[in-house]
Amino acid sequence: MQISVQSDPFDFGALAQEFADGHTHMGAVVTFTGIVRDDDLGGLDVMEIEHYPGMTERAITKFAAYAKDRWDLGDVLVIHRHGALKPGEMIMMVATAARHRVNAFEAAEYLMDYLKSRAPFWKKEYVNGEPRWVNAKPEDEDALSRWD
Amino acid sequence: MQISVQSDPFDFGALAQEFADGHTHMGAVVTFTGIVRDDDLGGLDVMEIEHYPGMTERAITKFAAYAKDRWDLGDVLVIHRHGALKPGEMIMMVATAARHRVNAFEAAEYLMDYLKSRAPFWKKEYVNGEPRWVNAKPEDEDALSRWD
Amino acid sequence: MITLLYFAWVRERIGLPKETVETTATTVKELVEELRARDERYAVAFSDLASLRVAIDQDLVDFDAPLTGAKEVAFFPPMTGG
Amino acid sequence: MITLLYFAWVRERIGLPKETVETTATTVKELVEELRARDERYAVAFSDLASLRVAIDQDLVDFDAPLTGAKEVAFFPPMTGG
Repeated sequence: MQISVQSDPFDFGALAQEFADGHTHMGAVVTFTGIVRDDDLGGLDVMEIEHYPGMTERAITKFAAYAKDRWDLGDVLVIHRHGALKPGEMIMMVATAARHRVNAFEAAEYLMDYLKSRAPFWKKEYVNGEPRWVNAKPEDEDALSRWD
Repeated sequence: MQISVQSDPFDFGALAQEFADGHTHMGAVVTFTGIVRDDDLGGLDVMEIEHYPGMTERAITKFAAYAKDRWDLGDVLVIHRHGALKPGEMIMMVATAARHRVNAFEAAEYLMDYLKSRAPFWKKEYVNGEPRWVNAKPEDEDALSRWD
Repeated sequence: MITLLYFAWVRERIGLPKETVETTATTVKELVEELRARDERYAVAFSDLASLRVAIDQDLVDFDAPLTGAKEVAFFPPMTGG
Repeated sequence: MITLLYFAWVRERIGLPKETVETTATTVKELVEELRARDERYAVAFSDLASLRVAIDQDLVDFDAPLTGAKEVAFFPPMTGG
Protein backbone atom coordinates (compact mmCIF):
# COMPACT_ATOMS: atom_id res chain seq x y z
CA MET A 1 0.00 0.00 0.00
CA GLN A 2 1.22 3.48 -0.84
CA ILE A 3 -0.37 6.20 1.29
CA SER A 4 0.67 9.82 1.46
CA VAL A 5 -0.83 12.93 3.03
CA GLN A 6 1.17 15.86 1.78
CA SER A 7 1.08 19.57 0.94
CA ASP A 8 3.26 19.20 -2.17
CA PRO A 9 1.75 18.57 -5.60
CA PHE A 10 2.04 15.06 -6.97
CA ASP A 11 2.77 13.80 -10.47
CA PHE A 12 -0.46 12.00 -11.37
CA GLY A 13 0.62 10.68 -14.78
CA ALA A 14 3.96 9.33 -13.57
CA LEU A 15 2.40 7.76 -10.47
CA ALA A 16 -0.42 6.16 -12.47
CA GLN A 17 2.06 4.72 -14.98
CA GLU A 18 4.37 3.46 -12.25
CA PHE A 19 1.46 1.90 -10.36
CA ALA A 20 0.22 0.07 -13.48
CA ASP A 21 3.72 -1.03 -14.46
CA GLY A 22 4.29 -2.42 -10.99
CA HIS A 23 1.21 -4.63 -11.09
CA THR A 24 1.23 -6.41 -14.42
CA HIS A 25 0.13 -9.64 -12.72
CA MET A 26 -3.19 -7.83 -12.25
CA GLY A 27 -5.45 -7.33 -15.25
CA ALA A 28 -7.19 -4.14 -14.19
CA VAL A 29 -6.03 -0.77 -12.88
CA VAL A 30 -8.43 2.04 -11.95
CA THR A 31 -7.42 5.55 -10.98
CA PHE A 32 -9.45 8.44 -9.65
CA THR A 33 -8.21 12.01 -9.52
CA GLY A 34 -9.95 14.91 -7.81
CA ILE A 35 -9.29 18.38 -9.17
CA VAL A 36 -10.12 21.84 -7.77
CA ARG A 37 -12.65 22.88 -10.41
CA ASP A 38 -11.60 26.07 -12.10
CA ASP A 39 -15.04 27.23 -13.20
CA ASP A 40 -17.09 26.71 -10.04
CA LEU A 41 -18.95 29.88 -9.10
CA GLY A 42 -16.60 31.78 -11.35
CA GLY A 43 -14.51 33.44 -8.69
CA LEU A 44 -12.78 30.73 -6.68
CA ASP A 45 -9.41 32.18 -5.62
CA VAL A 46 -8.07 29.33 -3.55
CA MET A 47 -9.18 26.25 -1.63
CA GLU A 48 -7.62 25.58 1.74
CA ILE A 49 -7.63 22.01 2.98
CA GLU A 50 -7.20 21.52 6.71
CA HIS A 51 -6.59 18.07 8.16
CA TYR A 52 -5.95 16.26 11.43
CA PRO A 53 -2.32 15.08 11.29
CA GLY A 54 -1.99 11.56 12.56
CA MET A 55 -5.65 10.66 12.40
CA THR A 56 -5.69 11.31 8.63
CA GLU A 57 -2.96 8.76 7.89
CA ARG A 58 -4.50 6.34 10.39
CA ALA A 59 -7.97 6.57 8.83
CA ILE A 60 -6.72 6.27 5.23
CA THR A 61 -4.53 3.30 6.12
CA LYS A 62 -7.53 1.60 7.68
CA PHE A 63 -9.79 2.15 4.64
CA ALA A 64 -7.04 1.08 2.23
CA ALA A 65 -6.26 -2.11 4.15
CA TYR A 66 -9.96 -2.96 4.31
CA ALA A 67 -10.38 -2.38 0.56
CA LYS A 68 -7.28 -4.44 -0.27
CA ASP A 69 -8.69 -7.35 1.69
CA ARG A 70 -12.35 -7.08 0.65
CA TRP A 71 -11.66 -6.75 -3.08
CA ASP A 72 -8.52 -8.88 -3.21
CA LEU A 73 -6.43 -6.03 -4.59
CA GLY A 74 -2.88 -6.46 -5.78
CA ASP A 75 -2.19 -2.98 -4.44
CA VAL A 76 -3.76 0.32 -3.52
CA LEU A 77 -2.42 3.87 -3.61
CA VAL A 78 -3.91 6.96 -1.93
CA ILE A 79 -2.44 10.44 -2.08
CA HIS A 80 -4.27 13.39 -0.53
CA ARG A 81 -3.03 16.95 -0.33
CA HIS A 82 -3.66 19.57 2.34
CA GLY A 83 -2.88 23.29 2.41
CA ALA A 84 -3.72 25.98 -0.17
CA LEU A 85 -4.71 24.74 -3.62
CA LYS A 86 -5.49 26.82 -6.68
CA PRO A 87 -8.22 26.06 -9.23
CA GLY A 88 -6.99 23.41 -11.65
CA GLU A 89 -4.69 21.75 -9.11
CA MET A 90 -5.10 18.11 -8.23
CA ILE A 91 -6.35 17.49 -4.69
CA MET A 92 -5.94 13.75 -4.45
CA MET A 93 -5.74 10.47 -6.30
CA VAL A 94 -6.43 6.82 -5.63
CA ALA A 95 -5.32 3.82 -7.67
CA THR A 96 -6.38 0.19 -7.36
CA ALA A 97 -5.05 -2.93 -9.08
CA ALA A 98 -7.10 -6.13 -9.23
CA ARG A 99 -7.39 -9.25 -11.32
CA HIS A 100 -10.90 -8.28 -12.42
CA ARG A 101 -12.25 -4.90 -13.40
CA VAL A 102 -15.31 -4.96 -11.15
CA ASN A 103 -13.10 -5.29 -8.07
CA ALA A 104 -10.78 -2.49 -9.15
CA PHE A 105 -13.76 -0.19 -9.78
CA GLU A 106 -15.63 -1.00 -6.58
CA ALA A 107 -12.55 -0.63 -4.40
CA ALA A 108 -11.78 2.79 -5.92
CA GLU A 109 -15.36 3.92 -5.37
CA TYR A 110 -15.32 2.67 -1.80
CA LEU A 111 -12.09 4.54 -1.11
CA MET A 112 -13.53 7.74 -2.57
CA ASP A 113 -16.73 7.46 -0.54
CA TYR A 114 -14.75 6.94 2.67
CA LEU A 115 -12.19 9.64 1.95
CA LYS A 116 -15.05 12.02 1.27
CA SER A 117 -16.91 11.54 4.54
CA ARG A 118 -14.64 9.66 6.97
CA ALA A 119 -11.13 11.02 6.49
CA PRO A 120 -10.53 14.14 8.61
CA PHE A 121 -10.18 16.81 5.93
CA TRP A 122 -12.09 20.10 5.78
CA LYS A 123 -12.25 22.38 2.79
CA LYS A 124 -12.52 26.15 2.90
CA GLU A 125 -13.13 28.06 -0.31
CA TYR A 126 -12.22 31.68 -0.89
CA VAL A 127 -14.65 33.01 -3.47
CA ASN A 128 -13.98 36.58 -4.58
CA GLY A 129 -12.03 37.02 -1.35
CA GLU A 130 -14.82 35.69 0.89
CA PRO A 131 -14.09 32.54 2.88
CA ARG A 132 -16.67 29.80 3.34
CA TRP A 133 -16.43 26.27 4.68
CA VAL A 134 -17.57 23.61 2.23
CA ASN A 135 -20.51 21.75 3.75
CA ALA A 136 -20.69 17.99 3.78
CA LYS A 137 -23.40 16.75 1.39
CA PRO A 138 -26.13 14.42 2.62
CA GLU A 139 -25.72 12.29 -0.53
CA ASP A 140 -22.04 11.70 0.33
CA GLU A 141 -23.05 10.42 3.75
CA ASP A 142 -25.79 8.28 2.16
CA ALA A 143 -23.29 6.81 -0.31
CA LEU A 144 -21.51 4.99 2.53
CA SER A 145 -24.46 2.72 3.21
CA ARG A 146 -23.91 0.73 0.01
CA TRP A 147 -20.71 -0.72 1.49
CA ASP A 148 -22.37 -2.14 4.61
CA MET B 1 -13.88 12.60 -27.59
CA GLN B 2 -10.58 10.88 -28.26
CA ILE B 3 -10.93 7.41 -29.75
CA SER B 4 -8.17 5.27 -31.15
CA VAL B 5 -7.95 1.66 -32.30
CA GLN B 6 -4.29 0.92 -32.89
CA SER B 7 -1.63 -1.77 -32.88
CA ASP B 8 1.03 0.49 -31.37
CA PRO B 9 1.53 0.72 -27.60
CA PHE B 10 0.23 3.86 -25.90
CA ASP B 11 1.70 5.97 -23.12
CA PHE B 12 -0.85 5.51 -20.34
CA GLY B 13 0.72 7.89 -17.79
CA ALA B 14 1.23 10.72 -20.25
CA LEU B 15 -2.27 10.31 -21.71
CA ALA B 16 -3.89 10.19 -18.26
CA GLN B 17 -2.01 13.32 -17.16
CA GLU B 18 -2.85 15.16 -20.37
CA PHE B 19 -6.50 14.16 -20.13
CA ALA B 20 -6.77 15.41 -16.52
CA ASP B 21 -4.88 18.63 -17.29
CA GLY B 22 -7.19 19.32 -20.18
CA HIS B 23 -10.33 19.09 -18.06
CA THR B 24 -9.69 21.14 -14.94
CA HIS B 25 -13.21 22.56 -15.12
CA MET B 26 -14.30 19.04 -14.17
CA GLY B 27 -13.75 17.85 -10.61
CA ALA B 28 -13.37 14.15 -11.25
CA VAL B 29 -11.26 12.06 -13.63
CA VAL B 30 -11.43 8.25 -13.72
CA THR B 31 -9.15 6.01 -15.77
CA PHE B 32 -9.23 2.30 -16.40
CA THR B 33 -6.36 0.33 -17.87
CA GLY B 34 -6.48 -3.29 -18.95
CA ILE B 35 -3.24 -5.24 -18.88
CA VAL B 36 -2.31 -8.66 -20.30
CA ARG B 37 -1.77 -10.46 -16.99
CA ASP B 38 1.71 -11.87 -16.76
CA ASP B 39 0.96 -14.63 -14.30
CA ASP B 40 -2.16 -16.17 -15.76
CA LEU B 41 -1.76 -19.92 -16.23
CA GLY B 42 1.97 -19.44 -15.97
CA GLY B 43 2.83 -19.95 -19.58
CA LEU B 44 1.09 -17.24 -21.59
CA ASP B 45 3.40 -16.47 -24.50
CA VAL B 46 1.36 -13.90 -26.35
CA MET B 47 -2.19 -12.65 -26.75
CA GLU B 48 -3.44 -11.85 -30.22
CA ILE B 49 -6.30 -9.43 -30.54
CA GLU B 50 -8.30 -9.56 -33.75
CA HIS B 51 -10.81 -6.86 -34.58
CA TYR B 52 -13.25 -5.75 -37.25
CA PRO B 53 -11.76 -2.59 -38.78
CA GLY B 54 -14.41 0.04 -39.30
CA MET B 55 -17.04 -1.53 -37.09
CA THR B 56 -14.70 -1.27 -34.07
CA GLU B 57 -14.31 2.48 -34.37
CA ARG B 58 -18.00 2.87 -35.17
CA ALA B 59 -19.09 0.88 -32.10
CA ILE B 60 -16.68 2.61 -29.70
CA THR B 61 -17.69 6.03 -30.99
CA LYS B 62 -21.34 5.16 -30.40
CA PHE B 63 -20.75 3.97 -26.81
CA ALA B 64 -18.54 6.97 -26.02
CA ALA B 65 -21.06 9.47 -27.38
CA TYR B 66 -23.84 7.80 -25.42
CA ALA B 67 -21.78 7.86 -22.20
CA LYS B 68 -20.82 11.50 -22.70
CA ASP B 69 -24.45 12.44 -23.01
CA ARG B 70 -25.92 10.19 -20.31
CA TRP B 71 -23.37 11.12 -17.62
CA ASP B 72 -22.77 14.70 -18.72
CA LEU B 73 -19.06 14.13 -19.23
CA GLY B 74 -16.61 16.89 -20.01
CA ASP B 75 -14.75 14.40 -22.17
CA VAL B 76 -14.09 10.74 -22.79
CA LEU B 77 -11.06 8.89 -24.14
CA VAL B 78 -10.90 5.29 -25.38
CA ILE B 79 -7.79 3.57 -26.72
CA HIS B 80 -7.85 -0.10 -27.66
CA ARG B 81 -5.02 -2.07 -29.18
CA HIS B 82 -5.12 -4.99 -31.59
CA GLY B 83 -2.41 -7.33 -32.78
CA ALA B 84 0.09 -9.36 -30.75
CA LEU B 85 0.54 -8.33 -27.11
CA LYS B 86 2.95 -9.78 -24.58
CA PRO B 87 2.19 -10.38 -20.90
CA GLY B 88 2.51 -7.11 -18.99
CA GLU B 89 1.52 -4.97 -21.97
CA MET B 90 -1.43 -2.61 -21.77
CA ILE B 91 -4.38 -3.66 -23.92
CA MET B 92 -6.57 -0.61 -23.59
CA MET B 93 -7.54 2.41 -21.51
CA VAL B 94 -10.55 4.59 -20.97
CA ALA B 95 -10.70 7.97 -19.24
CA THR B 96 -13.74 10.00 -18.23
CA ALA B 97 -14.00 13.53 -16.84
CA ALA B 98 -17.11 14.73 -15.00
CA ARG B 99 -18.12 17.33 -12.48
CA HIS B 100 -19.02 14.64 -9.95
CA ARG B 101 -17.20 11.43 -9.12
CA VAL B 102 -20.24 9.15 -9.39
CA ASN B 103 -20.73 10.14 -13.03
CA ALA B 104 -17.07 9.67 -13.90
CA PHE B 105 -17.06 6.20 -12.30
CA GLU B 106 -20.34 5.03 -13.82
CA ALA B 107 -19.42 6.20 -17.31
CA ALA B 108 -16.06 4.41 -17.14
CA GLU B 109 -17.74 1.20 -15.96
CA TYR B 110 -20.36 1.45 -18.70
CA LEU B 111 -17.65 1.89 -21.33
CA MET B 112 -15.75 -1.12 -20.00
CA ASP B 113 -18.86 -3.30 -19.97
CA TYR B 114 -19.66 -2.33 -23.56
CA LEU B 115 -16.10 -2.65 -24.84
CA LYS B 116 -15.97 -6.09 -23.25
CA SER B 117 -19.07 -7.53 -24.91
CA ARG B 118 -20.14 -5.21 -27.74
CA ALA B 119 -16.98 -3.96 -29.43
CA PRO B 120 -15.80 -6.40 -32.13
CA PHE B 121 -12.56 -7.67 -30.61
CA TRP B 122 -11.56 -11.31 -30.17
CA LYS B 123 -8.69 -12.53 -28.03
CA LYS B 124 -6.58 -15.57 -28.74
CA GLU B 125 -4.08 -16.73 -26.14
CA TYR B 126 -1.01 -18.80 -26.86
CA VAL B 127 -0.28 -20.80 -23.73
CA ASN B 128 2.92 -22.86 -23.91
CA GLY B 129 2.64 -22.65 -27.66
CA GLU B 130 -0.99 -23.82 -27.80
CA PRO B 131 -3.52 -21.38 -29.22
CA ARG B 132 -6.99 -21.01 -27.71
CA TRP B 133 -9.72 -18.44 -28.23
CA VAL B 134 -10.78 -16.63 -25.07
CA ASN B 135 -14.45 -17.34 -24.41
CA ALA B 136 -16.90 -14.59 -23.60
CA LYS B 137 -18.04 -14.84 -19.97
CA PRO B 138 -21.73 -15.01 -19.12
CA GLU B 139 -21.18 -12.51 -16.28
CA ASP B 140 -19.82 -9.97 -18.78
CA GLU B 141 -22.98 -10.32 -20.85
CA ASP B 142 -25.09 -10.06 -17.69
CA ALA B 143 -23.25 -6.89 -16.63
CA LEU B 144 -24.82 -5.01 -19.55
CA SER B 145 -28.31 -5.24 -18.12
CA ARG B 146 -27.60 -2.74 -15.37
CA TRP B 147 -27.33 0.05 -17.96
CA ASP B 148 -30.80 -0.54 -19.44
CA MET C 1 -23.81 -9.02 -54.25
CA ILE C 2 -23.08 -9.12 -50.55
CA THR C 3 -19.65 -9.15 -48.94
CA LEU C 4 -19.38 -11.73 -46.16
CA LEU C 5 -16.78 -11.28 -43.40
CA TYR C 6 -15.69 -13.94 -40.91
CA PHE C 7 -13.77 -13.30 -37.70
CA ALA C 8 -11.96 -15.30 -35.02
CA TRP C 9 -12.83 -19.04 -35.01
CA VAL C 10 -15.57 -18.53 -37.60
CA ARG C 11 -12.84 -17.33 -39.96
CA GLU C 12 -10.62 -20.28 -38.99
CA ARG C 13 -13.36 -22.88 -39.46
CA ILE C 14 -14.49 -21.54 -42.81
CA GLY C 15 -10.91 -21.00 -43.86
CA LEU C 16 -11.21 -17.50 -45.27
CA PRO C 17 -11.74 -13.98 -43.92
CA LYS C 18 -13.93 -12.62 -46.67
CA GLU C 19 -15.92 -13.55 -49.75
CA THR C 20 -18.60 -12.18 -52.01
CA VAL C 21 -21.87 -14.00 -52.63
CA GLU C 22 -24.96 -13.70 -54.78
CA THR C 23 -27.98 -14.65 -52.72
CA THR C 24 -31.75 -14.66 -52.86
CA ALA C 25 -31.99 -14.90 -49.06
CA THR C 26 -34.18 -12.23 -47.50
CA THR C 27 -32.97 -12.65 -43.92
CA VAL C 28 -29.69 -13.51 -42.20
CA LYS C 29 -31.15 -16.87 -41.21
CA GLU C 30 -31.92 -17.76 -44.82
CA LEU C 31 -28.40 -16.72 -45.80
CA VAL C 32 -26.99 -19.00 -43.09
CA GLU C 33 -29.10 -21.90 -44.47
CA GLU C 34 -27.65 -21.34 -47.93
CA LEU C 35 -24.10 -21.31 -46.55
CA ARG C 36 -24.64 -24.43 -44.43
CA ALA C 37 -25.86 -26.33 -47.49
CA ARG C 38 -22.82 -25.30 -49.44
CA ASP C 39 -20.02 -27.15 -47.70
CA GLU C 40 -19.09 -29.09 -44.55
CA ARG C 41 -16.88 -26.23 -43.30
CA TYR C 42 -19.84 -23.85 -43.33
CA ALA C 43 -22.10 -26.45 -41.72
CA VAL C 44 -19.60 -26.78 -38.87
CA ALA C 45 -19.00 -23.04 -38.47
CA PHE C 46 -22.74 -22.30 -38.40
CA SER C 47 -23.84 -25.37 -36.44
CA ASP C 48 -24.81 -23.39 -33.32
CA LEU C 49 -26.27 -19.96 -33.95
CA ALA C 50 -26.45 -19.27 -30.19
CA SER C 51 -22.64 -19.13 -30.15
CA LEU C 52 -22.53 -16.68 -33.06
CA ARG C 53 -23.12 -13.00 -33.57
CA VAL C 54 -23.92 -11.17 -36.79
CA ALA C 55 -23.58 -7.59 -37.99
CA ILE C 56 -25.11 -6.01 -41.07
CA ASP C 57 -23.15 -3.05 -42.38
CA GLN C 58 -21.28 -2.87 -39.07
CA ASP C 59 -24.31 -2.86 -36.78
CA LEU C 60 -25.13 -5.86 -34.60
CA VAL C 61 -28.45 -7.45 -35.57
CA ASP C 62 -30.49 -10.56 -34.82
CA PHE C 63 -30.44 -13.58 -37.09
CA ASP C 64 -33.95 -12.85 -38.30
CA ALA C 65 -32.97 -9.35 -39.50
CA PRO C 66 -33.83 -8.63 -43.16
CA LEU C 67 -31.01 -8.43 -45.67
CA THR C 68 -32.67 -5.66 -47.66
CA GLY C 69 -29.98 -3.24 -48.82
CA ALA C 70 -27.21 -5.04 -46.95
CA LYS C 71 -23.73 -4.59 -48.43
CA GLU C 72 -21.64 -6.29 -45.75
CA VAL C 73 -22.62 -9.14 -43.44
CA ALA C 74 -20.15 -10.25 -40.75
CA PHE C 75 -20.25 -13.43 -38.67
CA PHE C 76 -18.21 -13.88 -35.49
CA PRO C 77 -18.24 -15.37 -31.98
CA PRO C 78 -19.29 -13.33 -28.92
CA MET C 79 -16.86 -10.45 -28.53
CA THR C 80 -14.09 -10.35 -25.95
CA GLY C 81 -12.77 -6.80 -25.89
CA GLY C 82 -11.58 -4.69 -22.99
CA MET D 1 -5.39 15.65 31.73
CA ILE D 2 -6.95 15.42 28.27
CA THR D 3 -5.77 17.24 25.15
CA LEU D 4 -8.63 18.82 23.22
CA LEU D 5 -8.26 19.53 19.50
CA TYR D 6 -10.54 21.70 17.39
CA PHE D 7 -10.69 21.76 13.60
CA ALA D 8 -12.28 23.87 10.86
CA TRP D 9 -15.10 26.15 12.03
CA VAL D 10 -15.05 24.62 15.52
CA ARG D 11 -11.47 25.87 15.83
CA GLU D 12 -12.48 29.28 14.49
CA ARG D 13 -15.46 29.68 16.83
CA ILE D 14 -13.54 28.62 19.92
CA GLY D 15 -10.54 30.65 18.84
CA LEU D 16 -7.84 28.07 19.43
CA PRO D 17 -6.69 24.79 17.86
CA LYS D 18 -5.70 22.96 21.02
CA GLU D 19 -5.84 23.06 24.80
CA THR D 20 -5.42 20.81 27.79
CA VAL D 21 -8.17 20.29 30.38
CA GLU D 22 -8.69 18.58 33.70
CA THR D 23 -12.12 17.02 33.74
CA THR D 24 -14.27 14.73 35.83
CA ALA D 25 -16.55 14.00 32.85
CA THR D 26 -17.00 10.30 32.12
CA THR D 27 -18.43 10.66 28.59
CA VAL D 28 -17.90 13.00 25.66
CA LYS D 29 -21.35 14.45 26.26
CA GLU D 30 -20.48 15.38 29.83
CA LEU D 31 -17.25 16.96 28.62
CA VAL D 32 -19.22 19.01 26.11
CA GLU D 33 -21.53 20.18 28.92
CA GLU D 34 -18.55 21.37 30.94
CA LEU D 35 -17.15 23.25 27.96
CA ARG D 36 -20.49 24.85 27.10
CA ALA D 37 -20.80 26.14 30.65
CA ARG D 38 -17.35 27.64 30.49
CA ASP D 39 -17.73 30.41 27.97
CA GLU D 40 -20.02 31.84 25.27
CA ARG D 41 -17.61 30.79 22.51
CA TYR D 42 -17.88 27.16 23.57
CA ALA D 43 -21.64 27.42 23.96
CA VAL D 44 -21.85 28.65 20.36
CA ALA D 45 -19.39 26.10 18.97
CA PHE D 46 -21.19 23.21 20.68
CA SER D 47 -24.75 24.47 20.26
CA ASP D 48 -25.73 21.74 17.77
CA LEU D 49 -24.13 18.36 18.32
CA ALA D 50 -25.77 16.98 15.17
CA SER D 51 -23.46 19.22 13.14
CA LEU D 52 -20.36 18.00 15.00
CA ARG D 53 -18.16 14.94 14.94
CA VAL D 54 -15.84 13.71 17.68
CA ALA D 55 -12.79 11.44 17.78
CA ILE D 56 -11.12 9.89 20.81
CA ASP D 57 -7.44 9.12 20.28
CA GLN D 58 -7.98 9.46 16.52
CA ASP D 59 -10.94 7.13 16.19
CA LEU D 60 -14.40 8.47 15.40
CA VAL D 61 -16.84 7.82 18.27
CA ASP D 62 -20.37 8.77 19.33
CA PHE D 63 -21.04 11.57 21.81
CA ASP D 64 -22.03 9.07 24.49
CA ALA D 65 -18.66 7.29 24.27
CA PRO D 66 -16.83 6.91 27.61
CA LEU D 67 -13.72 9.03 28.20
CA THR D 68 -11.95 6.27 30.14
CA GLY D 69 -8.27 6.35 29.25
CA ALA D 70 -8.73 9.06 26.60
CA LYS D 71 -5.63 11.16 25.94
CA GLU D 72 -6.81 13.21 22.96
CA VAL D 73 -10.36 14.31 22.11
CA ALA D 74 -10.98 16.13 18.83
CA PHE D 75 -14.10 18.07 17.77
CA PHE D 76 -14.82 19.02 14.19
CA PRO D 77 -17.58 19.43 11.59
CA PRO D 78 -18.54 16.61 9.19
CA MET D 79 -15.52 15.86 7.02
CA THR D 80 -15.16 16.98 3.40
CA GLY D 81 -12.23 15.09 1.95
CA GLY D 82 -11.72 13.64 -1.49
